[in-house]
Amino acid sequence: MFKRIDAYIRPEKTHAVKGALQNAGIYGMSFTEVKGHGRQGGTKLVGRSGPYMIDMLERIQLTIVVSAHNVDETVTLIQESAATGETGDGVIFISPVEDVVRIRTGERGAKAMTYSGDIDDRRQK
Amino acid sequence: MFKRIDAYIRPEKTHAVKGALQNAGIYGMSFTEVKGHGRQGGTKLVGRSGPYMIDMLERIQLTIVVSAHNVDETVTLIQESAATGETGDGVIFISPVEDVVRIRTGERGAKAMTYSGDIDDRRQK
Amino acid sequence: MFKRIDAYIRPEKTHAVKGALQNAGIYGMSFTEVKGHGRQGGTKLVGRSGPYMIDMLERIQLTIVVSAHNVDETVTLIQESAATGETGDGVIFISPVEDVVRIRTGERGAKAMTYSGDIDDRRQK
Amino acid sequence: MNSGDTAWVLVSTALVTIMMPALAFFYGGMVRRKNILSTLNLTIISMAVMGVIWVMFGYSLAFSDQGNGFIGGLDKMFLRGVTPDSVSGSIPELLFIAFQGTFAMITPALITGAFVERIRFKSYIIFIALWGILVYAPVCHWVWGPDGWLGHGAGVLDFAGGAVVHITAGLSALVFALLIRRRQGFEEDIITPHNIPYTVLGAGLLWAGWFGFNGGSALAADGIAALAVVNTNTAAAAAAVVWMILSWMDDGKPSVLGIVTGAVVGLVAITPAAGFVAPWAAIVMGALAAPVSYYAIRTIHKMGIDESLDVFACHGMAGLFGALATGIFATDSGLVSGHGIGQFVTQTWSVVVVGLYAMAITFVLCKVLDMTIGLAVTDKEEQIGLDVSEHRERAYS
Amino acid sequence: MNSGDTAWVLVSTALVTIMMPALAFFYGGMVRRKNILSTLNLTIISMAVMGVIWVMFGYSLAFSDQGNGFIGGLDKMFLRGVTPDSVSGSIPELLFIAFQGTFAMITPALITGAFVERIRFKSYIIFIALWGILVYAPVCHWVWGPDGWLGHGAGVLDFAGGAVVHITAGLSALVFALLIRRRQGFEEDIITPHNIPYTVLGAGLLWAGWFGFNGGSALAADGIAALAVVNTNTAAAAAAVVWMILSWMDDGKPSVLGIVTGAVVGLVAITPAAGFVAPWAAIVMGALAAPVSYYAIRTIHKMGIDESLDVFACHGMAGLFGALATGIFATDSGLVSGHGIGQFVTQTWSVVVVGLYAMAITFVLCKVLDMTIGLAVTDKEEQIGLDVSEHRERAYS
Amino acid sequence: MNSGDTAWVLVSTALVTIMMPALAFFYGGMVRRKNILSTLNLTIISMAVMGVIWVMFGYSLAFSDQGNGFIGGLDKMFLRGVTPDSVSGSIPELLFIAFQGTFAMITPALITGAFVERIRFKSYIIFIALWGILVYAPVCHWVWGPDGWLGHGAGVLDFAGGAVVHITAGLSALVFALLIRRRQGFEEDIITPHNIPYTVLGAGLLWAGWFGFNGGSALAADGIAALAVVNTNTAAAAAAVVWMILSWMDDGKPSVLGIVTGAVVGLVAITPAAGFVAPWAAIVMGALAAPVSYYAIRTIHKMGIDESLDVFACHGMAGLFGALATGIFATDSGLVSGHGIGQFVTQTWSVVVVGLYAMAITFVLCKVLDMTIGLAVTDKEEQIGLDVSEHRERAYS
Ligand SMILES: Nc1ncnc2c1ncn2[C@@H]1O[C@H](COP(=O)(O)OP(=O)(O)O)[C@@H](O)[C@H]1O
Ligand SMILES: Nc1ncnc2c1ncn2[C@@H]1O[C@H](COP(=O)(O)OP(=O)(O)O)[C@@H](O)[C@H]1O
Ligand SMILES: Nc1ncnc2c1ncn2[C@@H]1O[C@H](COP(=O)(O)OP(=O)(O)O)[C@@H](O)[C@H]1O
Repeated sequence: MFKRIDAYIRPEKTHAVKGALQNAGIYGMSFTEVKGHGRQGGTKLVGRSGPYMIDMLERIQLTIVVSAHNVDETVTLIQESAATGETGDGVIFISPVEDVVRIRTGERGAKAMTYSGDIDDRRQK
Repeated sequence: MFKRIDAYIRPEKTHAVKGALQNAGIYGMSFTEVKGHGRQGGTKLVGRSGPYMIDMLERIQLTIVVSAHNVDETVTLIQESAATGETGDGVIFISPVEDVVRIRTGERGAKAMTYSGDIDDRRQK
Repeated sequence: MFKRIDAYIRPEKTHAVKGALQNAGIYGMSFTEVKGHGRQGGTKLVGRSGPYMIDMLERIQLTIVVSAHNVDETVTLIQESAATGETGDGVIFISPVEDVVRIRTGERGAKAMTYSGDIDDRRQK
Repeated sequence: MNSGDTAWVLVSTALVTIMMPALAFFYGGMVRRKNILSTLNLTIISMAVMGVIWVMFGYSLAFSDQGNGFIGGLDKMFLRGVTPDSVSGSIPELLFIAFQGTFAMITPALITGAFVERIRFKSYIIFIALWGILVYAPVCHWVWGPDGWLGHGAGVLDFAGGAVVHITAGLSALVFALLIRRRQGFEEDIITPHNIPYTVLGAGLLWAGWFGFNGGSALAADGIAALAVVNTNTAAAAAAVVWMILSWMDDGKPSVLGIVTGAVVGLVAITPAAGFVAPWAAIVMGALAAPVSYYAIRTIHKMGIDESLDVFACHGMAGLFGALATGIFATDSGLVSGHGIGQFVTQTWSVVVVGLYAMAITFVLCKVLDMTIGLAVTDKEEQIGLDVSEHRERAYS
Repeated sequence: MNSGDTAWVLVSTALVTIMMPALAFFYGGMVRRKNILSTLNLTIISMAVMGVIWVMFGYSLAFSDQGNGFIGGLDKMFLRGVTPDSVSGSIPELLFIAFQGTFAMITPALITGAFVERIRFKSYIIFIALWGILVYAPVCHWVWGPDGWLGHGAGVLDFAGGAVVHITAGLSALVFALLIRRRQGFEEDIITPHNIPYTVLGAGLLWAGWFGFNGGSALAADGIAALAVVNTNTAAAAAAVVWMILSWMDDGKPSVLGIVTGAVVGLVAITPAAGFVAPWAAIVMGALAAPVSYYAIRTIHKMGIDESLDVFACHGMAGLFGALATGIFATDSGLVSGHGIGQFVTQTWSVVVVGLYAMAITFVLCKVLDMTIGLAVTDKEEQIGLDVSEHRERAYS
Repeated sequence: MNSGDTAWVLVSTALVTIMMPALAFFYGGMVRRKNILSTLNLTIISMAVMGVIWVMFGYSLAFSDQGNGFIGGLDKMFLRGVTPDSVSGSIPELLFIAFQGTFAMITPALITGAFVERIRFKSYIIFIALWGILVYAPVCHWVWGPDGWLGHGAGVLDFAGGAVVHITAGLSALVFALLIRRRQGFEEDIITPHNIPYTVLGAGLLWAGWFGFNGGSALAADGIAALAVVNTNTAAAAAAVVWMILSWMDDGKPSVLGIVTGAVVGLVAITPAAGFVAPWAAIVMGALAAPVSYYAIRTIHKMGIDESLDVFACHGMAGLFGALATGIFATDSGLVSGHGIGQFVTQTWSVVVVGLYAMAITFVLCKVLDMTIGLAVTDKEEQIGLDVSEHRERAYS
């Protein structure tokens, strides 16, 4: 019914991704600063005694829970706005979410997920 | 069998939520600093050249893995202790967890989840 | 098909765990700084007016998404390299992941997960 | 006019000014990150507000000789009549004004440690302006004014402000803390410093700046200034060592926050005595001041008083101790040099008078502010943090 | 040679040197964390490059009397002929060289606020070297040189560098900002300061260091130096208070970043006037400088110009204001003391000349650098951050 | 007694004191966040312990003339007999004591860079106390004592502590690093600085403070002090520029950490020569010191020695280089001014003697401490971090 989308993106892409999602009416999301390691070997930094490799790079983990029917659109938006074409662009993981509770109201499930003006709301119009 | 509960709460509520859970015998949990975006549009800050909007607010992501039968109680405790009634209170997501491993002992599954004095232990008494 | 492994480990073990995983050909992973609370009650710090207890300890959350058939090996590697035998070693959670997308290429599923030289690649040889 | 003396007091003015960002960071490191800008700003605004007031009429109230033993006249408002050629001792009067002005700017800022993380900024700004006028200026006049009833009159010794600065600030802090509500979470001990390195930086710069504070109070570049600097350094060092030992014994490990607190306490304690006692006495005074403040902190805390950054314990108690010890160790008049108990008695009753006066005025100011604007922000504002709720700013991003 | 004067100018040299890390942190706090090292380094490298150039030939160009009214000779290259016994007024010439050298080191660094977060380091280093030689040294000679056509010739008053330092830097900053591309995200207002406490620390140390900047410019430890210090402190305080009020009224809350910006603006404005005006005038000048820069910032921002850290508004505009106000308030020649409009007129046309000259040279330098090396890094480098892309370093971990 | 000289040395005392928090932050920025308080504290405790020891008997051992060429007498213990009227040259003896005391306080702190992130605090505190007494005080006496066999006797030139401060500290650091175990992870190159801005702040304040260190060593406000300040500034600037070029060539980008390291190396190198050489020679010395330390760092690192913050390379090597170069460039006795090789020879053997002596004592101290208390914490304590394991504190939250 709901899916959790975790995207690991370049920090400098955060603004673009957020913009793309919001334009599409996807509002709820959370950003976490992480250090990532992947296909990209790492990067060379320079210290006092010369260069050294850093193999943990700064990445932003973007977590969005959406209704199942919005997964594809969301993933596509993220993938397109976050890609540069170079190693290190990151990955997106999709996993199941069983229920959603809105803290303010205690509402559960689909009700807790709907925003006025969000992607579903727009579709209906 | 296990569920993962991810709650995005206001930072100033962290202490209250932690207290409520502990009183109920729910001990294992992890807190992450995130920036969130949701129904709440953002907040106005003031810089040198005047006010500007920040649309990413500081939130704490609280992650708790519990046995399935404790989900409802846990969620209720979080929801009640984290709510202020104003936009921005946040959301709780419940997702499936298939297995649990305790690093210290290598134990798996239910065994890895039980604490002496925790919620289940108390129930039995 | 894919599993997400979330391990909460001691910060000082990060390097060892990362090394163990890489030696085995497991490359993709993300690290997040969290504060954790668990069986270990906390630790005593000293302030100006005497000692006080901290009940949230620094932990590293290690998130790795792997193909289902690699879960056991990955979990064992983490568990062994992160354990000290003392309370506070942490836990590992395994949860389902339904799909994986590589941002750079847009590839999905198994294809998005394979690295040349990674654990699966090595097995084939 | 002596150019060497002038040079030294000019620099001392700069050194005391450096103490202000130093104090701001000393305090700022101990609050939570959501209140760091608010805390820094309390000191900065004290500089700004008192800086203006001092020139307008503060200096005149404190140092004009056209008043009486209790308060100066208003003849030097806006520094009327003071020219670059006006002289005060061997230095330009304008320099005396500048140097003394820095004391007036930093003293109210010392109090801020009492109420960080919940003070309503509007109340604060009114408080310091009035406190500067009603407490600082008169007490300064009593002790250092040309015809002050305590200094000139009764012969109280206060080299660089044990009474004028630290006792007034420290005791006012206690009163303020008793009248403003405590911080949420204070009871549960969950308020932890967000950046102790800031506090260490502040303490380090305070240490150096204090050479200007105490040494500059000689108002000359001479042997007394040198004595004051030696004593200042020595007392800070001794108090830091003793504090380290105390925390090591009590808690099993030597606390860094404790060590730098010790250094500051040593600096406070030697302030009234800096130019009056011998270096060996500075060791003794520093070494004894440490336990005085150390146990005061723990006592206040146990009593459940949220005097948040221990201004009373560190400035009030160490200032009181230093003022009394001056009566004991002063080379020219103290007990141990065989001059009898007279100076000690004078020191004692005078600090009681100064302390009570500061507490009384602070009490009235706080009560009035509490009943009108309110001393503290709301609970919710406190939870959000004063940086956002009082200033709409975030310190870090 | 007077040892008191020498002592004071020695210290002033150290105080101005403290202003350089202070400036670096004042600016550094306002950039994003990915650019902090780059920003700090812009100031540090200005110290290094100008420090060497000054001894090589900068001092000679600025202060040798073997040139003409427009530029000094090259006879003092590598300080040839200057010995510890050489005297300049009542202090060693070597000390005059050191003190003036710190001005030459900090002035180009002021400009850096205009183009942080996107400047190409290679271009920057060439720019400041040439700017130091082509703008700073000549203007310094015009105003302060032994036979400078503006100071010695036309009687322009510039106590500590309103024109020489702040107008040259502030107006060059504007030109530079117009010629280099804006930062990505500037339009969307998403560039937020990463560490405002750094900015407060910087401002606090600048405040104290400025006593050396302005007070040391008396080149003696006397009543004028004291006057300069009193005025410096007072103007800073007044401007901080007024800025607080402005931001409180406009935005509902008093901004801490605003308050410290106000203090710096007050310091800038009083610079040309510090030893020439009475303390009451320092209050007025500080109080008026605040709105000048305050509205300048908002105007520049609204015009869509990414003059990133407001060097033009804070240094250029406040420097201009201060230079003109000197013609109004100067005790010995200003308008309000009844000396007619003469000084004001001189001040006016001279700052126009200095401003236009600095802008013209900066324009040419920027254009040439833009066409050759490029002024800004690539978009991608900017996104990654200059610390990594220009220095292969990470500030924090 | 000259008030101008007194003013300048008073301030120099404050400036050297500012160098101590500066040093703490210079070092602290380069360690990991879990060890920042520990690292800062190493310097603070050196201030405290040596501050007390200096007054107790350190000064007497170093400067009393009642001893012999190798060590002073104990007649001035607790500064017995020294009054505000006692004079040393043209300044109060108390001031000489204070100024020299700051040198004794900072020198042991320099060594701490060698063993940060693993030193056992208890061992450290014993080490510095003994090192201060057994190495610093005697060497100080040899070189600067009234009848010291190196300075007064052999005519060694050491203006502000090339041998006394930097060679003793730098060579002791090397020995210490060889005797304490390396940090875990040193081999894998995974130990990265946690806050380079702290290091930049430290370097900036060190730069300014060094004017007091070197300039104050003239013990007068005169042309020699001015010369020392010009040279200090110039050498720092030149070394920073050269280091920038070296790192730019080697690694493709100019390193900010490298640039500020270069500045500090320039400051070290000029220290023994500051008042003896001409400014052009300061450029040469700064420019040459940079590669000396630059390649020393890389060599030591390649040899697998974990001399963690490069004290040997930056202080030892640059100190040695500076001491030798003094024999070459000294205006009154050096090689290039045509005074033959005599001074250079004296410089050479004297620094060898001082270096060997410091190394020998440090070796014995370390061995004894290692066999008793242990030099390093346990592996587990190191992993947890020294802030928690040695002080039960957390720097940030
Ligand atoms: N299997 C994985 N599990 C968790 N995080 C991953 C995984 N693979 C990649 N990541 C995250 O994605 C980031 C980018 O991955 P990387 O392989 O470098 O990108 P690319 O696929 O473009 O080569 C990593 O730094 C890490 O944070
Ligand atoms: N769909 C979502 N996915 C991930 N995080 C979310 C989502 N919706 C909300 N959040 C998190 O919850 C926080 C509060 O959400 P918000 O919508 O502002 O609260 P409210 O429901 O009370 O209006 C957000 O800042 C964000 O961190
Ligand atoms: N149920 C849980 N949900 C989420 N995180 C947990 C849970 N249990 C433990 N953790 C994380 O693991 C860390 C270590 O757990 P702890 O119980 O102290 O270890 P141990 O099992 O070795 O006693 C905690 O600090 C927390 O971050």
